[in-house]
Amino acid sequence: MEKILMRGNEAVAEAAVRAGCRLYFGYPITPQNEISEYLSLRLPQVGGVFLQAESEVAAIHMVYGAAATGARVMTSSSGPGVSLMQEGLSCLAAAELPCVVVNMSRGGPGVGNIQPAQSDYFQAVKGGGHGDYRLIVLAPSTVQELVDLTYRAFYLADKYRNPVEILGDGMLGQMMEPVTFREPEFPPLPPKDWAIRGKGGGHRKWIVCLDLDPKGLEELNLKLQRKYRLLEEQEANYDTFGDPEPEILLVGFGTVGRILKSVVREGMREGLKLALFRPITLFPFPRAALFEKAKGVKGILVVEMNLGQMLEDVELAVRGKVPVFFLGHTGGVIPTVSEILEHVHGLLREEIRV
Amino acid sequence: MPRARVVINREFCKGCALCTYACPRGILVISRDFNSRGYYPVMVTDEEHCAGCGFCAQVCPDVAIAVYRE
Amino acid sequence: MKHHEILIAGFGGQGILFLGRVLAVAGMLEGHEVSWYPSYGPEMRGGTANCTVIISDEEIGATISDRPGVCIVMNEPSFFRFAPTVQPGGLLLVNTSLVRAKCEREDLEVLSVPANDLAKLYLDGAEVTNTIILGALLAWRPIVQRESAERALAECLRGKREKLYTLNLKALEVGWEFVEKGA
Amino acid sequence: MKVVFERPKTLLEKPFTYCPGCHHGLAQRLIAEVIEELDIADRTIGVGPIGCSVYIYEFIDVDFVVGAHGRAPAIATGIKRSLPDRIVFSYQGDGDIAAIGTAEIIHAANRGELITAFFVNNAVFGMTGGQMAPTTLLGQKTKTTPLGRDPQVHGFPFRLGECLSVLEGSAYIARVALTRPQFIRQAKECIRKAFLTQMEGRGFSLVEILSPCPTNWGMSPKEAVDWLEEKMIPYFPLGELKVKGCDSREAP
Repeated sequence: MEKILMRGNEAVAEAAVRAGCRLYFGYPITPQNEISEYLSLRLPQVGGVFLQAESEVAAIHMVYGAAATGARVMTSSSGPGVSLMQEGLSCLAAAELPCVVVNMSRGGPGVGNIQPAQSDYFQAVKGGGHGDYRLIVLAPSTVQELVDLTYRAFYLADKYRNPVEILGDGMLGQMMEPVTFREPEFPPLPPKDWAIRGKGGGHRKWIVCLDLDPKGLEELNLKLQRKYRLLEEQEANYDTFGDPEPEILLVGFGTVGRILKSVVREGMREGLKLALFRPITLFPFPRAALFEKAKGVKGILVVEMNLGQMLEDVELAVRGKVPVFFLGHTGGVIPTVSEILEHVHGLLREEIRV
Repeated sequence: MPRARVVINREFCKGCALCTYACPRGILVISRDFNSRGYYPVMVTDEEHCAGCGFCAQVCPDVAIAVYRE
Repeated sequence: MKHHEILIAGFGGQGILFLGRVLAVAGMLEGHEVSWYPSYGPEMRGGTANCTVIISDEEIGATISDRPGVCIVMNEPSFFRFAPTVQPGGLLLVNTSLVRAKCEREDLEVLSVPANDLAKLYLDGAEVTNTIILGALLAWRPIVQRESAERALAECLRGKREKLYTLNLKALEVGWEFVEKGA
Repeated sequence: MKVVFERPKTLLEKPFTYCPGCHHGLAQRLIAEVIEELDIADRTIGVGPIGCSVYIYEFIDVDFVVGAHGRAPAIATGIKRSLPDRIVFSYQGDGDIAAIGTAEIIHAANRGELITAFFVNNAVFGMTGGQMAPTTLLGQKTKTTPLGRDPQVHGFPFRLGECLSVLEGSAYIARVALTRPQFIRQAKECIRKAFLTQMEGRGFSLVEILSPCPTNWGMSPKEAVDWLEEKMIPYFPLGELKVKGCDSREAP
């Protein structure tokens, strides 16, 4: 199959179209503008709709409306824009509407800057808006994986009737790598008999994101929790690499995940026993797999482009059985292979007594 | 035989009385018996005098009135 | 095993990102793993541009390098910023038309190419210094085959920019010849 | 006997949950009647807001989507862009449409979005318990303007209809009241024209409906209706504010 050198942002846009996405609503923000620029040309070619909204707030609610009709729909943004979308995401989760949101995250807090960062982890995986809900969160680390996970995001959104966030960052959005668009085959999905399309000859339907009856609202919440548990059982996904019996397990997602691959490779050349554990789904977090993988290691080093967000999920996953260390940069600073490797040496020298 | 008929849905009526002001003949009043929701619905006092204009039904915010005419 | 980390830096308008892309596509056409990562945002709008291209035989992890093996500097600010970062023993390719400063480091291989002067001399001053530099680079160190670079140029100049293909082929030749005939 | 008036079938057979004397029920009845008369119930989708207006989805027999505060025009846009042959309307109160959702309604109108918005203006936040709304009149006492709305502090009552009329994308804008039978007849005509504007693809349409809130105004239903006529109508004049192609303030 032909390989094309493609920018991450454009690759995700093309993959969305191939996955059947026919509506996009968004608002410009760096570093993800190529997604909307690409779709503004591409969607009309396939009879779809591209609409630049007046704000991220409006964009996510346009997504809500289109999702309610049963269409495959997406938006994309970065940090501050995704913050504005939290109201709508909470509604989408409450109404159990499928959609895909891409966050090519940047340095925060505040307006921050436009360089790559992973400091939106909490926002993405812990709900983000008000209420007891979760998004399905996927963390690609290469442009190819960005493509493959975009297909998967639309599938999971429909399968679980839940918004899915693809959490990338400025680096993944801006870089080019060769990609192929292998269209995956997913099991058939149930019909969208809940979609609002006008009642036709039948009975009327409605989609709401409120329930003023406490019992009713609790019931909805319990139903959502059952769905999240099911997700944890069925969809938790991760990648491992390196020594099968490592002394130190490196844990990182997305861009950092791939940097850690270089660290493991270089460390192993130097004779270190290293391995990588890279969560691909951030929610559901691959807790059980990480717990297993952590058995027998002397320590875990979590590396993130934030100051310790996924770190908390790693600590919860290993339940205190293994010491967990952390190395982080934020604000757009990207950790380097040599720096991380040095840190690993330091740990082996001082922190972890063999 | 009355020329017109006003049918009031006592359970829908909340006794706001806006119809009593709209009626040109002044034949609607608030009744003294409350409905199951605790409101005092309107009633027609003198159906013989109803012209069947429908104003009462037009202004009723609860759409609780139907009007028929010969 | 092939593994090149190439940093290309200059100012906006010099075709820095394009040069990187041609290299990456050429690497891809030869079946290698490649990645291309640009500087973006206000930095670029402020006039400077750089990108990192990695061509490798193994899966690419980190896509930027704090110690590139090959560094191309197309103007003086880039020279001062990036020359110190080059890996010892690495290659520093300097566009001496715009960089007057001399490299003090003795642990580097330095290739000097007066790209703007060459463009003036042989190509009517056409703005193809990036491709001249590419020609020189590939003649000095065959990171990818010249034929692959030519195919990559065709690939990157499809559509509206197709008419620039011949000019770029010439530019590649000018850079190549400059090195072949003894830089 | 002939029917002078009967409850329309498109209005579901259950009692409204609104306060006595509130005109939401009346407004919803007129919308239901027009939908029925145009025979479009099978392909109409309503969008509910937040506030007292939200209950509309319980009463009109069409498909509904209800979203967050003020975002109904954006949601309606998403629906309409996905299903261009459906008739999409939003139904919003003054807090929803003229405060938190101002951006959404202005840009929907400016895009000429082929949707119809119904704007129930009762000069107060109803569901939250009677706080100042953007449309609260000068001097009007509310829970958050206990001494009356002071323009130096709170600015001026917001005329949304006029504001939207100047936009190129809006095709039909009207303001109506429901305090007397003749007003109600005119209101229904405006609602019909608004739907037709959408169905004929002429652009964005909005009908602003002045409505009493006896509970939060602290008045009897009759006092509230009188106050609306005496105080609100002079500031919010009735009539068609815009009919695409002409700029008329005549009553229909």
